[in-house]
Amino acid sequence: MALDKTVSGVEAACQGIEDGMTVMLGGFGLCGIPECSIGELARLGVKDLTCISNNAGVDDFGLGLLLKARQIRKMIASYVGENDEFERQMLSGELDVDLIPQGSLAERCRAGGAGIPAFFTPAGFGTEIAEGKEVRQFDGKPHILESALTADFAIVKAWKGDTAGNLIFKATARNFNPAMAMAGGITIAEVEELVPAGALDPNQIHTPGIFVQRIFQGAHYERRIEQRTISTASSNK
Amino acid sequence: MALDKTVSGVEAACQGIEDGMTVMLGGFGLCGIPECSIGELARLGVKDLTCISNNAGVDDFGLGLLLKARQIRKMIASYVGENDEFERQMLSGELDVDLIPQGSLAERCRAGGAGIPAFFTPAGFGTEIAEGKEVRQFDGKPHILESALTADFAIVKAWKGDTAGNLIFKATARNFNPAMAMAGGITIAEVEELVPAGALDPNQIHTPGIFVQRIFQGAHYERRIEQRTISTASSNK
Amino acid sequence: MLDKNGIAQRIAQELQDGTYVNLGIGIPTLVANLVPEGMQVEFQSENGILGMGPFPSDDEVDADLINAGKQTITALAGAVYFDSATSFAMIRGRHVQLTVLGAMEVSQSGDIANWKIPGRLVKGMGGAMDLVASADNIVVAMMHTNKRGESKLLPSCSLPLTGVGCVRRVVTNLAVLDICDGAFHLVERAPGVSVDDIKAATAGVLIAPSSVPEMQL
Amino acid sequence: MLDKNGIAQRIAQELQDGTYVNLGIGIPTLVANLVPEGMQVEFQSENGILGMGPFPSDDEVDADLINAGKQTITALAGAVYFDSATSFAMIRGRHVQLTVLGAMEVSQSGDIANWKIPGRLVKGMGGAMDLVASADNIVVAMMHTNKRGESKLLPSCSLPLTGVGCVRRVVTNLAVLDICDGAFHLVERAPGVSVDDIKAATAGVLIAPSSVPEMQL
Repeated sequence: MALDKTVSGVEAACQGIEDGMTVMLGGFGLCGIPECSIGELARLGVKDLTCISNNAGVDDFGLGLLLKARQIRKMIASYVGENDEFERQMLSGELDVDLIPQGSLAERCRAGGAGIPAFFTPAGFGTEIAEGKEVRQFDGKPHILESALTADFAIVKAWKGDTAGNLIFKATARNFNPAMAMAGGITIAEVEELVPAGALDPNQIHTPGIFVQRIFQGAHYERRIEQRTISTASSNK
Repeated sequence: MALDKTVSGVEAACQGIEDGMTVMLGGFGLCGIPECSIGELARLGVKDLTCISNNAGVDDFGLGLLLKARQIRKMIASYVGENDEFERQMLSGELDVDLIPQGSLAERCRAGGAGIPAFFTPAGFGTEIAEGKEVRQFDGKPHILESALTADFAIVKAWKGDTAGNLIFKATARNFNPAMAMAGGITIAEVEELVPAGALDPNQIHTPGIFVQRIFQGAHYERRIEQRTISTASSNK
Repeated sequence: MLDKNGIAQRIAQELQDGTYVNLGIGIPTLVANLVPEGMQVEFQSENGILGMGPFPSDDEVDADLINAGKQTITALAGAVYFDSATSFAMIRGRHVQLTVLGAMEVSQSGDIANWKIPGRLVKGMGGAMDLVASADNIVVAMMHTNKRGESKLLPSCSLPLTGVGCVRRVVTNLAVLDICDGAFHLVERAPGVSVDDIKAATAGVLIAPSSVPEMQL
Repeated sequence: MLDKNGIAQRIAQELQDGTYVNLGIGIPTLVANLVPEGMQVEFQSENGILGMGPFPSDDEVDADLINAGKQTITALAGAVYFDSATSFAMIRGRHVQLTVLGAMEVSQSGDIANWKIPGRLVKGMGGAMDLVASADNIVVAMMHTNKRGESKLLPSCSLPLTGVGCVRRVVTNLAVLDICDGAFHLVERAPGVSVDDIKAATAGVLIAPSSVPEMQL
């Protein structure tokens, strides 16, 4: 019988997240971010967080909510910006920022979950990203050694999930969620629709439940769009 | 518009496979092996192959067919046996055998497809597998450096595929197929059912078509079972 | 003294509620049928399934659904299939909490040898090297002595190793023994087996407390 | 002299039938609408889609379907979604054959700088460092000079690098230039632009053949 990962809701899911912890959060821009859990972190007021997320939200949504409340001490991301408060805190030195090539960020999270402590990648060779890192040639091409990333908690958002923690993501809202789900000491999954174990096709699951410790059905998803681009009859067809 | 990867059949799919090449083949035991393409390789009679596959088939099926015809010079696998001819050739020195821990084999194929030339793993430290390999401590635990595997051709078997090369596998017939599909210079996919691009849900694809260069619908799948185990009323429920 | 089923029964007591478990071929496979009532355990098979169920009935048999021993199986509600790289990500990443496997030899420092006998046909290590290098909890299920009556619990392994310093506990037909500080520590005796019997069958350093309880099966 | 659309039109001529292409933000994005008739090209966006289609109509907009520029998009028949680690496996593993991206500076040895201006806000490199370190064919689409009229084609980059020795071709509002052997090699002039104009706007070593054809758009 499948293990039951359900918790009563977002409060139970986020229990144990404390000041100073490292938290990974899925999403690309505002697409596929764990909206409910971010709201709960804001409500809890946990501070001095190190957040690992591809982006840092916008001023009034996503991780921007935690930035505004000064709950984040360090941000590990590939692309920030779209966020005035972020800029202010970074320039004033209130916020540490560690920028990582996007592919290395994704692979480092996967590695963290897969028990691979380090791997070589060509990304960033010859740039400041490579400073202090081991360089080695493979097939005549220089590569740098990158290490795994893990977190006390990983928080992901899925489209559907079952009580065993199995997850299915929708379209490009998948992005960093599967790799981060693997890398969390405790992984929290919030889903739009929670179904009983056995209701999902075992062939179609993106994240196996073994990577998920807590799952709950979220509510009131705002799903904000950053760049609403529409094609007109004359363009783009 | 999606790229069209279809070829007319197994003959066209296997064109270009020549003596001395390295060929990766998906499957675990006899489950999920590319039956049609193996038959074609036997028919073609290409020799001195280096085959990378988790297992080496049985005497009269799977890679055993190529072994019997002495087409394989070197076998890279995690578990062989179940095969008398294999044993004879290995003991007589006709066949080179390189045994690799199963998880390292899978990860080395994925790495080969993902542009990661090497990674550290704890598997095999302190054993003969580690001989000549770099050892490094991470978190106080020794790891060995393993390198990527690639092949001239990778041959995989899927349940469904579309003309764009997108693949869906069934149950545990998935096994090594997705990682090997990534690592082939040319990747051949044989599928039980080939459908037009657009007929598969883009959310449910296991191997994106970008990893597949040639696809065709196979026929006459024998799907042999190695260990037919049945539960009786009294056992196992 | 236990038979193989008895060893599997004792191993079943090692299962913990709410965990993922990988069972090797042989005696460990028997454990799947012995999960204590009311306990939730999910079995992983490294060829690509979580939530492995019992063997199928004759009309349920599916060639595309097997376990790592290549036996036909079924999938329970909540099961999931995945590829080999993901499977070993689960194993190497320590998401599988308990691995039970057989062994030819175990040393008093926790080394294990179970894949190769020099001079005889080598079939390969399969997933064993990844499994023993990864899980926090490695339990070995085996007979205490080999067919020639020689101890399989040794000061150091004579056969090529599968893994180093990884075995935490050994369950044999004679005893349950923990490995730490370079010695086998006797935890339980099999029914009808004396401490002296176990000492006689153990070549490695054996530390026995003054009173050793008998297994409760 | 070309405008941004003209640069995109010229870049479109770099597309090859049957290939996978990643387009960066800005001018490269425009190329998606300029695929030559009858040519099959599939666009990858590194946030997790192959087979990216045009922007949606108002009622097709889906917040869960965006490109790497965070714009709402559609998916064509045969499209597939995947996670970020798989996406960069495609990129790093050289399965994406052509990458087109913008730049602040390009050097005559093929270095590119496009992610950071010291002393100004750093927004991050996103996927650019992975992209330029990986694809065999990296084409830069940019204006030949910056807003202060200074050349962006330099002996060496003054800004922090995104990648080293990776750019093969640069398409600007003035010219098409190939990079090899430590120099910019003039391949084509933009309509109405002279070789002298291009020389004047190029700070790095420029090698021009005796006759330089005008672009055919």
